[in-house]
Amino acid sequence: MARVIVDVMLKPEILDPQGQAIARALPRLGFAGVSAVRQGKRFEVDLEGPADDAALAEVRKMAETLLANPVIEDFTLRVAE
Amino acid sequence: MARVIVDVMLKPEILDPQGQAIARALPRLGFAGVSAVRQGKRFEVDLEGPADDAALAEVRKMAETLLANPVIEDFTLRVAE
Amino acid sequence: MSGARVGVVTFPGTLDDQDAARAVRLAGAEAVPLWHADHDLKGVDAVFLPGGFSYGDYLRCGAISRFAPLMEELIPAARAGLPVLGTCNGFQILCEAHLLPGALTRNAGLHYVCRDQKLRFENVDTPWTSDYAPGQEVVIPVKHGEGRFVANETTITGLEANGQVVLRYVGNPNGSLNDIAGIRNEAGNVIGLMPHPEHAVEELTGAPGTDGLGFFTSIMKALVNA
Amino acid sequence: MTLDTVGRAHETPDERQPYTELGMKDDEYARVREILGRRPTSSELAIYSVMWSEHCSYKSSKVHLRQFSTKAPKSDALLVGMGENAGVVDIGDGWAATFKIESHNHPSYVEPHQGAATGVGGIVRDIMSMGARPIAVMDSLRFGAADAPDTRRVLPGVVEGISSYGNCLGLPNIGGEVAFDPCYIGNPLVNALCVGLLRKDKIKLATAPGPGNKVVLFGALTGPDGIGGASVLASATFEEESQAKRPSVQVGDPFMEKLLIECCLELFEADVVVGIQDLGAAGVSCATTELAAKGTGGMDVRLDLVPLRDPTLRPEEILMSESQERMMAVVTPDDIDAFTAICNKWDIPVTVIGEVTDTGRLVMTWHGETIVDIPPGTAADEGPVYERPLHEPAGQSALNAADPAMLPRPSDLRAALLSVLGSPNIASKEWVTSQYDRYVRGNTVLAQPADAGVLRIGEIMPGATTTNRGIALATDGNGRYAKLDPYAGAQLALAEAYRNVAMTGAVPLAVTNCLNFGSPEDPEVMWQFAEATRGLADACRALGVPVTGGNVSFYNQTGSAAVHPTPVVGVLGVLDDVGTRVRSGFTEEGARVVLLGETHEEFGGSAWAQVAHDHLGGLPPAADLPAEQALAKVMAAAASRGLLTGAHDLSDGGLAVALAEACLAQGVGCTVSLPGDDAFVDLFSESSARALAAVKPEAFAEFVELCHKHDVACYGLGVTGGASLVVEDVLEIPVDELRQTHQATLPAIFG
Ligand SMILES: Nc1ncnc2c1ncn2[C@@H]1O[C@H](COP(=O)(O)OP(=O)(O)O)[C@@H](O)[C@H]1O
Ligand SMILES: [Mg+2]
Repeated sequence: MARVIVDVMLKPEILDPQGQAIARALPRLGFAGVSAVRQGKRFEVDLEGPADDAALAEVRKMAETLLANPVIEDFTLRVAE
Repeated sequence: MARVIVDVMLKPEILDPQGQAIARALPRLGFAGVSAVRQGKRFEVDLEGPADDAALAEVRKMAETLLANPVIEDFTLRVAE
Repeated sequence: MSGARVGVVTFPGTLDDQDAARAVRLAGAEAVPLWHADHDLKGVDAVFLPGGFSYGDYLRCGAISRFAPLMEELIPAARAGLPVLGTCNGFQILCEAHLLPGALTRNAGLHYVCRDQKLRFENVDTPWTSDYAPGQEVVIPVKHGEGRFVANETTITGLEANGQVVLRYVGNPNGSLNDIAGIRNEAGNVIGLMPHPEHAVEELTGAPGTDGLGFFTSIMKALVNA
Repeated sequence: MTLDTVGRAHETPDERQPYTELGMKDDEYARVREILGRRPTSSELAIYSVMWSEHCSYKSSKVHLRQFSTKAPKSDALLVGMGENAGVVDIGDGWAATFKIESHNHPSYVEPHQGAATGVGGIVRDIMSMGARPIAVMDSLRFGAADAPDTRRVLPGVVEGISSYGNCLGLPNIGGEVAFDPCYIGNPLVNALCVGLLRKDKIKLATAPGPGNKVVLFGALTGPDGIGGASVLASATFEEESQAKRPSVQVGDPFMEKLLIECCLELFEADVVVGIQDLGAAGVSCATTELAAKGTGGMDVRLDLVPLRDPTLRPEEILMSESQERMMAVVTPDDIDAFTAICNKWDIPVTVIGEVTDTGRLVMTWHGETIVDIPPGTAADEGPVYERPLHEPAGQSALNAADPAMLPRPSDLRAALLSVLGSPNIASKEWVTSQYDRYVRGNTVLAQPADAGVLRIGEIMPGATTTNRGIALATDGNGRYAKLDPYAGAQLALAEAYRNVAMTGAVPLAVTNCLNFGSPEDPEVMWQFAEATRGLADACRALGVPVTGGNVSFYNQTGSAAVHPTPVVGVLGVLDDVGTRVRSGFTEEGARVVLLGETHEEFGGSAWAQVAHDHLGGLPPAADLPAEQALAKVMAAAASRGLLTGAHDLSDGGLAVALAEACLAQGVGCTVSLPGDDAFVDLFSESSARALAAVKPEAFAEFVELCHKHDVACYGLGVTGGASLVVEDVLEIPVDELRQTHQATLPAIFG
């Protein structure tokens, strides 16, 4: 049984209000030295079988159509060790 | 300028309705072979300086106190290549 | 006129502060506005943390607000016995600030839900609930997207065993463990609930009925008799 | 990268400019050259192309919309009419209300959540720019068939967008509509309404008077949002190969907007604003040209001072950016510090970017070089105006000839009622409305499921003059009626909204509208548009309610197939004493059930024809405006005298649906008998100007007399009570079964 990680982030040119609100709050909370924060989603997809090419292609399609919104988000995909 | 990635996932014993909803939807959308999905958050924290030990300790404190809620969430932290 | 002064806190993004202040006044107490950025509780006798989307509910509901300067004053005061009621976002802030155990998470149905909710009082042994009776059923609105109360098993067992569950849903709207709608701390002075009593205090407006008014008359009596 | 300055424009008169790509016609471009006496710079081209777009200039609709003014009824209530950001209506005791409805159709198809969310954000800023506190929102939604797969993508996203944005702003959602029809499958209609409250003597206008006054941009930073067009421009002009991808989707930040609302209210309260304008579709271009044109006539702007989220933005892109949650204000130099302090308190970025002048020119510089130098009125007010060709659609008479009289009628009226009641258009919209906060701010007197939303206004603003007044609002539209006859369809939309407001006991005062149509370049669509505007203007005059503003949305079509012409109308009314408001449906047992108005055999465009036969043909019900007016008078008088315990208007699905909904309101049944001799016609006809009233038994005689006085037909049908809807000799359905049928439909489809 393998696990595939799909990371989904807003495209860089899209406004990320959550990340901005966190970044703005940090100095007030006593954290210095952070120039920007972006917040995205992380999915752990557990497969019944091994993470072979066919399975990865399937997860990629899943990411494209369901996990990420291609209009505003990019995603990356990798097999968890 | 370095980037630190903080991944935050619900603790395994906490119900994850979003992950479950996705897992339930998959067969309907024609995706087979997935046994479970969990959804968490991913933060990209951009530092003004390098990701040295002091900076990482700072981000760890930020993750513990702000980015994750230890009552329900676990986090991991790593420097992006 | 009594001298009962109830503070109503406004964070950036707080929404129900005006409603809370009105409810406090309807019960005959004075509503004192408290501002998140001040280190000043203005000597109030009790504090109401209203609902809303403080800091847009970004990151996690209540996560950013609990670091506000005002909270630095409120947390020790609450630990020392100041009566504090948090509803909805206020409840979330109290959990994030560890004044109450557990956490509030995404509704099991994944949707925001606004409805007139039937509730049952379990324990009324707090300064905010003395005008209600154990077992009493009331209708008070809920409106939230992240109101599912969760905690580990020990915490839940402890809450139940100590009579810290104040309110339970009759017909669970969000998947909360044990149908929990509201809890109190061990001392009983700090309560958090997801429902909005301040929206059920007048016949003309808000939810049908005035079932929420008791929270405000209770604290009024508690302060006057103190 | 070369900067296209005014100097350069003089030197390179023949440089090819990508005006076509920006949607400009040859003659429009030629007109710009004529105005300027040279070719425009690329920044000027950016300004003219957005300001002269259909969306901003109303170039196809203007000649028709004029009727709303020329035919406007005399009204003492109208304080600010069409042409400003939103109309303002006098509601008494020193208070004024401002309201407007606007579309965000196309963005909501591309990205339902963000498209709908930013639609709410935009209309709320319009209301703020009048100096008002926004106090409630409504949403009028139309989707493709409920069970179509794409509807399952679009509807939940749209609802979530409205819910997350509106709820986060703390504005109660007090009403709206959800309708389904296959014609909207590639073009959902997402129309959002906002209403605001202000003191009558504190109206703010979009104007920049007073040379030396500062021009201030405040709110969110400017990013590359919604500027696909501008990148075309920058790259085409400068042979730039790799322009960064520019998103056409804008993402909203409701938290920023909430702060902006509170910040603006403090600014108004402190009296430090001379003029104010929201940044809508055409961003900085629109705000600067409109403010300058309406003020002393000139403005100098240093465009490089605009604070950016993305430092690589070019001036053309800044001018066209549609980044959300931004406002522009004109402030005297003396007040700038106070203005800035208030912005800082609310964590709102604020920047002085220019100054008002009396030169009659809008001049913009970029790091010291002049890139714009235009007479602002030519961009803001003197856009092209078209009299587009129009003619009746080819199939119109065949459509009207397909009379529903020929359709087979049901033998089982009980089953017919249940199938109409459970059809997606009539079924309970609770799946949608339960995602909206209807209680926040504590002034909601009526919200769904009510005929109109009602708000108490006495406690909304600090320092409010004591008043018992309330306002009522409803929006309605019916694309099926308008397809059959756009003139009548627009009138019926107005009549229904007017009637819904009247049901609460409020007196209807003013109208806003959102006209959703296909392409104006199609003469058949243009005919529909002309008919609908004519119908609406005539009906507003007949009912004595002026249009205060609105919005036109064209190009709602997929390929050559346009949506049904869909005028959506919002009506605002006033209750002198909000405590007398009439609740929706049956609220108590033992009330006399009275049917008001006349029933004729009218099935064109009806819910029954659609549900039973998937049929659209014939003519819509006749709009009887004098009868609507008389009905409203009866309701207002009955409410103020306290004769009623409930009311409900008749609309889609006729008496059958009205009775069922009245029973469902509080779970109070009724036993009634039908007035006519054809039970089917009595139950399912959709004749207009009708309503159900639940009359206190002791007030029955007084109520009947009131009806006679106003010449409103009334029929005592029976009494409220029991746990069933009983239509004697026809059908009996337990309220629980009605509820089950009514509530199951949307959850079964959307989860
Ligand atoms: N999209 C929506 N947003 C808010 N309220 C809605 C929406 N759709 C329907 N409602 C509310 O649900 C109730 C029932 O709607 P509907 O049957 O269309 O009313 P009516 O026929 O009286 O116009 C009304 O109170 C209406 O305002
Ligand atoms: Mg109605």
